[in-house]
Amino acid sequence: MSIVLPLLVDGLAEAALIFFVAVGLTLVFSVLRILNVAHGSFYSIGAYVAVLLGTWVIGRGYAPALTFLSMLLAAALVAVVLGPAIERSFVRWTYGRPEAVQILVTFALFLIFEDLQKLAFGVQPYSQDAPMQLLGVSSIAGVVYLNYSIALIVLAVAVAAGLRLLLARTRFGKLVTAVVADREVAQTLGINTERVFVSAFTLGVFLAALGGALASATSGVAPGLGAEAIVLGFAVAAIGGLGQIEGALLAAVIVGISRVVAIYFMPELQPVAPYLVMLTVLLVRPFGLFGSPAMRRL
Amino acid sequence: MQLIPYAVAMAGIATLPLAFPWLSFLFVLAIAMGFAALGVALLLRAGLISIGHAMFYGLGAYATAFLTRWGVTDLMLLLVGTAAISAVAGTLVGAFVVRYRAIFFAMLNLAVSMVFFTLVSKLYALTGGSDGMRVGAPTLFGRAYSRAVIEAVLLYGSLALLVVVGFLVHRYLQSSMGQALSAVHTNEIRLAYLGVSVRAVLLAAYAASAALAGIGGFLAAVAIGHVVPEMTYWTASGQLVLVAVLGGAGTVAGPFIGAFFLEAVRSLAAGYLAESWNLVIGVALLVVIFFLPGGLHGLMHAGFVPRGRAA
Amino acid sequence: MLEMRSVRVVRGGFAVLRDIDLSLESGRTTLLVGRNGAGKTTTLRAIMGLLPIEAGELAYDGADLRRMRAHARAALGIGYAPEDRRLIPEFTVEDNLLLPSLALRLSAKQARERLRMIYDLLPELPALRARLGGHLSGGQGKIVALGRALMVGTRLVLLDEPFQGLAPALAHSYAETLARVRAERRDLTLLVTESGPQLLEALVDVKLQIERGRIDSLAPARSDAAESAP
Amino acid sequence: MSAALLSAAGVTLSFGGVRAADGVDVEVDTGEFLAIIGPNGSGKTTFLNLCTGYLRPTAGSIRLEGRDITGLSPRAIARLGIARAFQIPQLFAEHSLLENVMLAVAAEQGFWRPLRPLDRPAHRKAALPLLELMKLDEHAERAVSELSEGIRKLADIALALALRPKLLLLDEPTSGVSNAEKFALVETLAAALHNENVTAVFVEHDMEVVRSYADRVLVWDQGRIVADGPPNAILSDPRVLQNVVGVT
Repeated sequence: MSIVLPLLVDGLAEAALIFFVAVGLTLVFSVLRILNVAHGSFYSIGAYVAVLLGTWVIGRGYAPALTFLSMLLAAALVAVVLGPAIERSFVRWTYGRPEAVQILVTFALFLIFEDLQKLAFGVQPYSQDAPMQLLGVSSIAGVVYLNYSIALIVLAVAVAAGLRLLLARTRFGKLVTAVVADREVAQTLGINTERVFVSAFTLGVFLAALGGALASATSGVAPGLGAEAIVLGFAVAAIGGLGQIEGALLAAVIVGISRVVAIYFMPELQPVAPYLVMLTVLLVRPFGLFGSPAMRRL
Repeated sequence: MQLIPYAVAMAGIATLPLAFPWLSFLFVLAIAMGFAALGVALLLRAGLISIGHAMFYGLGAYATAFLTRWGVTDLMLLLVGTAAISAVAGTLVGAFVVRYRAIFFAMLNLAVSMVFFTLVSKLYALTGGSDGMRVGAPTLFGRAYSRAVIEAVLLYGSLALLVVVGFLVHRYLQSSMGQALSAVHTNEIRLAYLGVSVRAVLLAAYAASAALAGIGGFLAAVAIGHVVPEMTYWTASGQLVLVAVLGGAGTVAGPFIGAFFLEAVRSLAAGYLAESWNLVIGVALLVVIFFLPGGLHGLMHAGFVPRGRAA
Repeated sequence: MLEMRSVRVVRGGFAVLRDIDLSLESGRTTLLVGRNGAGKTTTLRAIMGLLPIEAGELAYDGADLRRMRAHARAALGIGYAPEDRRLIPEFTVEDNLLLPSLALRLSAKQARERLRMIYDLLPELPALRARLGGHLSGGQGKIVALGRALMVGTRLVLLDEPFQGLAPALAHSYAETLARVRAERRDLTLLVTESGPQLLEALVDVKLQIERGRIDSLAPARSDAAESAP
Repeated sequence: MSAALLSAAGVTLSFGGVRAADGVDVEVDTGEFLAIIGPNGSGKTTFLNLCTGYLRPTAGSIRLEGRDITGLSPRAIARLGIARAFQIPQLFAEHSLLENVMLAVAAEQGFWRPLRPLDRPAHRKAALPLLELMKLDEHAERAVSELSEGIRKLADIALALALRPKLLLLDEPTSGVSNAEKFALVETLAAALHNENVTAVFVEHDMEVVRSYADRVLVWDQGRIVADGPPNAILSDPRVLQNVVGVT
């Protein structure tokens, strides 16, 4: 028991980071109906920018607490700079085209981003530890936890709740819901769908970049981070059911726990856990936990 | 059917290495990748995108490495063995994944391949983990030859294989089973209402595509002499889709054209942009997708290839 | 108020609309009849901006509609009710009705006024306001879709096959509703498509026949149409 | 067991409180040309979907020549001899009309030969007469995406006929076909069915077509069969006229 609990916290903290990727992916998919392979790049770019900003903050001797702000700022920066630009150019071009083309265009973007990151940051790992050190540890019943891990879990739940509120209560959310339900009718009701697409895509980029920024405080940032994030994000999004926010949250938790269980019993195979969960879930529920099929009228 | 450009290309592949021996290796690698991409292209005809076929490519490669470790070194036996192993694996995986369509098909292939990737990279005792495995020196009809001879055998053998297998796949695509692939894409329901098992159509294609990828993996393994887990990582699968579309997924020649193009870019980029050849490939892919809807093959024939259904 | 001149629309390499000339006069009801596939729905969709117009002119009060995207056309007061209702299933009826006011950024006061007007015109609706869009019967859904189109279409409303899928009794009551709207809102311009046009005879001013992507014959439906028009 | 070709007993389908089929009992005899009429949403197409396995009834059973086919897949049912044509023609858009029919012919004659071309003399020999029969031969080499709706409707029926079915179900064969073409189409269709000795059930909105061609009419309303009889009797029933035909 004494080992399971800290592992669980670790697993859930990791799940929280994957959740940020998966929920952005799922959001973009449900609004734009595009599976964005380049989404993982936003995660890793967010991480790099956060480390750069964080080290700058510390290097200038500002209060370490500001690194939390700098992580948020990094995510926002990545979102604002890349989101609209990518959606308006490449992604928009693929609307209404075959899925193979959509996936390949975003895959091409992913390849380009991967190498641009290598060119910009090299291959050596970057890291920052100020945020984690600042929050310290707490011990409950003799077991020590990283407070940062707990903060991540809380933040993920808060983001899920916030997104739900955003979609259910705000004007933007209602417009998004309408566009998801029926793109065409939404236009005839006066909804500027292109603006909704840009906003949703940018929000997705922000969530991925935020995940990366937060991750940069827990582990090193090096090439390959984005590639790993995107496949995990896919798995979690698929388990939850594409387009489902609560589904993504639940799926992230299941994946997190399954990794903990794997670590406990067969640490070598821990990386397989998410995919085995995905295969099992899709075998039983072909459209994911919260997904549902669309039946064609004959 | 215009055979002349193909004949010229074949002659080029056969003779250029005589003048530039280093090309031989590149050509074999390109043909290897072409086989795997051809497998991906078969499924693309049915509108199914596999982001996991590097698994079968890797399976063929690892099967070759294991077989040589266990003393099976004859090239013919290795070819038949790896093709059979991949086909069986394709049938097993296919039985599961061909029930799914669109994004879900793509992601399930991805998931299965990631499981495979993790297994080969983590089962250190068996596969050497991320260090990979050495492939034993191949023999031919029970005799060992020098590396130079083996290289020549590989080049001309893979060319012959390309012709024979290419012809068989061409015939398959003309058959009712092959034509049914695009019928699945355009109207799966009507196909079922004709009493045809859509799953059987797709399963046959999936097994064939796995076997093709496995053959590619076998060629690559023997040519390189070493196999590593990265061969099966999802980005390698993405690259196979890329090669298939780059060349033009509608024909047998397309994926091979794509593969030769990619190898050419890779070796050119290696000189100047060793760290950023992905970038070059990404840009090339975007250019092809944006400006050449029929892929490179379509460019060569300057013919119109339908872009598929615009939803 | 709306003019189509030599409009051509191509779908999948095939000209669905070849040469459409259509002119709607303010305050009139125009009926567009024709078989399935003749181009009725395509005509409405082209007006709404859901399909690109390959050639020809489309003007609304003299402004070139072709340069405006669909949502901007809605903002001009053109409402559209597609054939198959297409309500937002997870919204209540009232939220479905209010969606356009949200999209068009109407003030709360304006939105309330329009909603009240819709409720007055379509007295079936207030009782349904809290029901989910996905939980309505076919007939109810049609009325909500009409209400939603009226919410957007302050000046022009396009109704695609309003009776399609309605049992005869429901179709009659829908036709009566439409007649009431017509009587209350004399300034409203209506363009209605229909394959079985008997139900609308009484309220139609102009009847057009569309055949193979062309509008063939123009015939006034009622001899008194000219006198009753303002 | 009766000698009926198709028999439905107590067939019911309910979802979300709606009964799209509500205890349907009906028998179709060999050689009949049976029309189904009724208002939109009364369950006509649903009945075809139930008979062909696209939908699974929540209660009741459907038999073909006495054999229970309830809950079988569309593929299995097609193999047992029920073919279907659709309201919206379901064709293979990337193939020519001839290739479409040859795929259907191959489905009937033997599909699983990976190295034998689809376009072979035996397949042409079976497909071309069918196209002639449906008066489609001049369009054989054209891509189906270029064909007009009326031609596509006929092509859709040709695909179904290529299976040499015992029973053919047709969903609104004349919808989307102009008045001028309508009777010619049904005439061609009736001749083809007679020629091939096929029993057919067709959903139809045009009462003239029903009156002229059907042997028997089923009137559908709210998931039930409310009248069943010869066209003349049915189409002079005032109740039917008001509820189905919409005459007041």
